[in-house]
Amino acid sequence: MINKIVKSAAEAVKDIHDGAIIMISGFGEAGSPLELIHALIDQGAKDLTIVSNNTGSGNVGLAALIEHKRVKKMICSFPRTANSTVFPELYNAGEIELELVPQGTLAERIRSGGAGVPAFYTPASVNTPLAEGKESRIFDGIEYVLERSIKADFSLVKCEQADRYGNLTYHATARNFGPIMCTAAKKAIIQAKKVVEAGRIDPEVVVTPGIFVERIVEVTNPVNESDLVAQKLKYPW
Amino acid sequence: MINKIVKSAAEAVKDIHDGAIIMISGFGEAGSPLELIHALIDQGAKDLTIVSNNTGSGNVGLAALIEHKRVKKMICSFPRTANSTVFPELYNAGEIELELVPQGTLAERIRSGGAGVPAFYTPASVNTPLAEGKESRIFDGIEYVLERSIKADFSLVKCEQADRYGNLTYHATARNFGPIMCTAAKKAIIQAKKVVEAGRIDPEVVVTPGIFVERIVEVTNPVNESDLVAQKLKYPW
Amino acid sequence: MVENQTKIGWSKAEMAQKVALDIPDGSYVNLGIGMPEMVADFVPEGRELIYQTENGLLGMGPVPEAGKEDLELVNAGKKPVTTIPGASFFHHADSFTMIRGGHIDVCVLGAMQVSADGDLANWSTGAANAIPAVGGAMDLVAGVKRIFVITQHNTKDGKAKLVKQCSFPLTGKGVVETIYSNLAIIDVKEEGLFVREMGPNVDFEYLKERTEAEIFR
Amino acid sequence: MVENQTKIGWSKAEMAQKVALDIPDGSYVNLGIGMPEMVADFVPEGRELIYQTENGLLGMGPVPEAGKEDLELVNAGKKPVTTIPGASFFHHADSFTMIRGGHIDVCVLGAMQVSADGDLANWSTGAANAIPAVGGAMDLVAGVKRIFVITQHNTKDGKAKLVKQCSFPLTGKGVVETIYSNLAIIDVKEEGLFVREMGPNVDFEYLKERTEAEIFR
Repeated sequence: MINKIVKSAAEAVKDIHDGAIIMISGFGEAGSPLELIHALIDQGAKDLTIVSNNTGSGNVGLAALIEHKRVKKMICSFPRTANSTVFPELYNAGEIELELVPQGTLAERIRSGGAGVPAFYTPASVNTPLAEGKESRIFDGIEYVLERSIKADFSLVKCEQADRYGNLTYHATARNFGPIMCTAAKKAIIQAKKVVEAGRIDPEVVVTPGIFVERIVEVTNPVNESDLVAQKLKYPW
Repeated sequence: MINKIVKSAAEAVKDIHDGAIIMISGFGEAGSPLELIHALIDQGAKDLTIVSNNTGSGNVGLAALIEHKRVKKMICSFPRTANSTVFPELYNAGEIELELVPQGTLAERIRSGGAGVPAFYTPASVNTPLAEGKESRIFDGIEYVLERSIKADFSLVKCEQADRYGNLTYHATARNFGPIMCTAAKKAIIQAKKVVEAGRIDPEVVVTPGIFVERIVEVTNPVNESDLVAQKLKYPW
Repeated sequence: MVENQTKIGWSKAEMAQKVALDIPDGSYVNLGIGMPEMVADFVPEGRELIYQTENGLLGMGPVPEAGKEDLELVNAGKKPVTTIPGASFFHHADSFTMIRGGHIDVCVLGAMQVSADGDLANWSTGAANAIPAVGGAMDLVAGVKRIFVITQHNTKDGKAKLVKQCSFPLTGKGVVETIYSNLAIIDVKEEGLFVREMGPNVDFEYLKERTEAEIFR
Repeated sequence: MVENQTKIGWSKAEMAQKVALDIPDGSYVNLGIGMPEMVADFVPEGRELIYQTENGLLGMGPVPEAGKEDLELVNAGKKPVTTIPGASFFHHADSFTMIRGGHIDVCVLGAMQVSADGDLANWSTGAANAIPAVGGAMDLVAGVKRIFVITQHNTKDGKAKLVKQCSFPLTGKGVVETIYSNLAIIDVKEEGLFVREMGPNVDFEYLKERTEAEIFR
């Protein structure tokens, strides 16, 4: 019987290796899989390349992973947010690399990685510094840049409901990068607010079909990043 | 107040012009918008380029549109099916053009058309006659062909539920090309089995967000293509 | 600042109102973070606009009542929002299909600089120790049909924001349609920047003095 | 045909069974139209395979009872099917994300010709008046991890289907992993075609006579 549910976040992230490329879902705290990230901090993998829209807040979640010097390089669209201090400090100290990518290009590069499309053309960033060094080409009188897809070894994704096959639904704007990150990773690792019986999720409303998912851990009451940041908590606590 | 609902299929297709590029949803009869196609036959537009996976069955729907010599060119992946005789006859008589496209490439060309991506690379068709004359390129040791996106003037799409904003849901495998065809057309014209109040479709389960839809007609009891074909009916009847 | 003595030009609310008046009924609209968000408060009675936020929501409603916030229902500025009946959620690739694919009618953005050719710079000063952050701005200006800029006419220290050539790194080239500043509404045309309307107690000479780019009327 | 006298080689059901035995538990599988569909009937007890059909369903179940067909719930052959608990529907671009993106473990296809290098021809004879039709075959062979071919060893008029070079237009080059014919199971390796198992009353000489491509054991 196919059963992708595992018992703990620690078990879910156990095979992440040093040097892995990891996609992490979330737009700010919405959709950020904090429990999986914390388990990854405990697990110890380092020299990671992280693909995520932001760089985390305060000293928890992705920011804590960065603070613990596990991250060699960030690929993201918006590395500074209201409460992000960890990344800016390390970046200005030259201790972490940054590949800055327009948000839509980031999404499309991830989606292409999952879809077997190695490269595509986009109009975004033409005539800007972010297109420097990239091939460009004119189609029907408009200039586009060639962008390569991104694939990951692992994705860490937060979702709402999951079943043993790996079918997922999401909640509101926490959906953001989750579905495409599941497709672009060799192994997509999920934290679900609720695990349900197979068949409970209507086939019409499944957002991520199970084929894209490797394993799932149920985290019934996930922490809120903003609460932890407001309390100035640091992980590990 | 935004209200995309119109009263009849005739009104829905009234502005389709001669020479238009039209995408038509459906995989065989599943998802084929027969009532809209029949209204288009009545309306009279000609010299059409049709993008659709198949070429219709019997003498109704897409097959009837072709039989009435309204179609200059078909872009499709599988132009012959069990009961398709109209297209093969015209094709062998040299009276209709065919651009044969692998099914996944067809889907991705349509999706790219909707997504503002003018061209992308795919491994499908490499080293086959369908890649002849196309640019190819090697990424990471694997050869890919460059494929251009397809955009349409109109899409004719069958769906299950719709609201006045144009939010759509689909039924089972009738979903097929509908959602991507809505994105790739200047005007997506929809026949919905049921029009519901705005807000009745859960925001989490909308498949086609309303932004991609131009107008909708409710067709409560659509005909079944296979029934019509079994009865050897011809449109117009 | 002169504004504290006699009222010269428009307030932020008035600027937002001017933008709102120029957005046709039924438009799909993306509002940038900050001042652009105010535009939603001034949509004229009888018009229905649909707001898209690039983090995955079409049909964004107003800010929720205190205590009813959902931390996973936020806008591009990561602030809690609500949904209207008829809203939909989608993932980022689908969201940028809307944006890049030309499905959004109007985007209202802030600016650091706008050039005489409609070039926009709004993401980075290019300073050596600044943390660069771009978000969806480059995709928006490349894909949305009409780009409106809402901005103070000058920087806090009095520098021109409407310049001959942007000195800051570009967001996009030749993308701006209209600039709504506190001093004037200015259309970017083939032949240059054309003043359509000036704010209270602003005259053309006053405006010219505060504008590095050539302006016409 | 020889098969009518003494039983030589495997029946279609036996061929399908041989294929089914080689598909690991938990695999995601796409079955081509026709003989490949039979594979689903022979999955060994205790194994769970998930079937994908490229027209937009993961978790395809068996044929429905008579009278319970839904004309809009069909497989790639356009025949009515059902769903298992845990199924999902999706559009064509998402479906081919699964296929092209390498997410499907095994695809079982029919063949007109397979070459010594594992080239597959299964979509067109290239004849002048034939209506060419390709469907999803080229995407499947380009994207699915393992391509199994199930086919009669020879054509109805006794021609070889396992050839030195395909004379028919290719579906894909070097894509086939294993050929399941009525006479033998043959693995495509770097060094050529290797016979893994022969059917009842088939010996290597008999097989060689009926195979244009060089075969090894």
